[in-house]
Amino acid sequence: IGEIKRFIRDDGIIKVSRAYKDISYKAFTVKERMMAEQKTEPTLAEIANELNITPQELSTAMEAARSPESLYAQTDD
Amino acid sequence: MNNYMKLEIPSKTTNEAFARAAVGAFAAQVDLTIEELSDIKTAVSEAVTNSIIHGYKDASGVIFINCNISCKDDKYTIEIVIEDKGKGIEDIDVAMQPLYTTSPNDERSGMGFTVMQSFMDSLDVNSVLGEGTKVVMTKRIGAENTYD
Amino acid sequence: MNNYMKLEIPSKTTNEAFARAAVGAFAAQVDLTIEELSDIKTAVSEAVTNSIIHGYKDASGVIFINCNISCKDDKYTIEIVIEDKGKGIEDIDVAMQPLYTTSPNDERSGMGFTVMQSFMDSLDVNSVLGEGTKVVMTKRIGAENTYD
Ligand SMILES: Nc1ncnc2c1ncn2[C@@H]1O[C@H](COP(=O)(O)OP(=O)(O)O)[C@@H](O)[C@H]1O
Ligand SMILES: Nc1ncnc2c1ncn2[C@@H]1O[C@H](COP(=O)(O)OP(=O)(O)O)[C@@H](O)[C@H]1O
Ligand SMILES: [Mg+2]
Ligand SMILES: [Mg+2]
Repeated sequence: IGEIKRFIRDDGIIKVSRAYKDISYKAFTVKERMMAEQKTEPTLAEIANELNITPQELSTAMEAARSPESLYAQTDD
Repeated sequence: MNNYMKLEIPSKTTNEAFARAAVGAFAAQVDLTIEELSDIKTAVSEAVTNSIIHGYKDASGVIFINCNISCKDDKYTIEIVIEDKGKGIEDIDVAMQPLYTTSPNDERSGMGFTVMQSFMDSLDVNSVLGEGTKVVMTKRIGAENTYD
Repeated sequence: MNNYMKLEIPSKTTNEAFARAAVGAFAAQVDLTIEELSDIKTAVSEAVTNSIIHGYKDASGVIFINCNISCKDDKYTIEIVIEDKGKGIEDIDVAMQPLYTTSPNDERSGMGFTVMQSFMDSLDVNSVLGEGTKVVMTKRIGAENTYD
């Protein structure tokens, strides 16, 4: 496991900030599609289900994508 | 389903985003819409920012966030309590007026309490000068039924 | 940047997903990789699940989660403490052995501690029978430098 991890980290490092932005974008697309189909606003859980993640994760991802400056700022102290 | 969480964080500006995320992740167990979720997060932002900026000014202090989810007749209510042990508010009625701010130079809009009030279903503020401020907000989830 | 959070939640299975998300959101203030984040969340899941399933069995109890981020020489360390006041572990060395489980019928794999150990940089377990269990895990962020 250690070897593989080292390899992945040295090579294609994907930062969380990037992944969260992707999830948020996909969530937006799914939401628009569902609204067109159902004529009502889909719930967080419905969108999360479509993206195969938990509603808790989706909420967190959307949060991070909203304010990268503050969530990832390393300015304090 | 009844559930709760109690959270304690230091009054750092980075923790405004974390508080939003934590309360949002907690609220996410209820089947709410993105809009309801975003209302809750916005209200949390305003309350936590107030504790950081006004309650503790530039000093470091602790912020307590308690959340409760309760269910009655198939409707959920989320209660969020945000508390600081900071300098407190002299006159709550005045402080809650739209556009009222004691930090006009800080680019504060004076609309924090108004935002909390309009994005949540109830807002209750308790404060004692020199002891701290406690904001209690609730939101009912499943909006169509709340207008019956 | 040094920061902390203290979280208290009841031992409900829905709170496993919340604990993962909350610790994840806290850890995400450091600009870590997906893999580092997923390692942390997996370790948190295992520890919280243990408190729910083994610590409190079917009874309801409280789980305490403390996180700390500290910075030294531009490297971040995240420390996560997960504690319950449940039934405790009789022999920690035995319990931590790969494949060891006291709930073989529950589809438990006995790999929880092994997973925590391999996904985190350190794991420390303290437990007193009848009093509870405390798991302390740390992970250094910015992996290339931790192998120097
Ligand atoms: N937690 C708090 N501690 C001390 N004073 C507060 C707190 N929250 C609000 N106040 C006072 O109430 C006023 C109005 O708050 P708010 O409506 O959020 O507007 P703003 O934050 O833009 O000033 C603040 O300017 C401040 O004087
Ligand atoms: N928080 C806890 N409270 C009581 N017992 C525990 C706790 N965590 C682990 N244990 C004991 O240690 C054993 C091994 O744990 P683990 O490696 O996670 O495997 P599993 O959970 O699949 O049984 C468990 O079967 C249980 O007996
Ligand atoms: Mg304000
Ligand atoms: Mg386990």
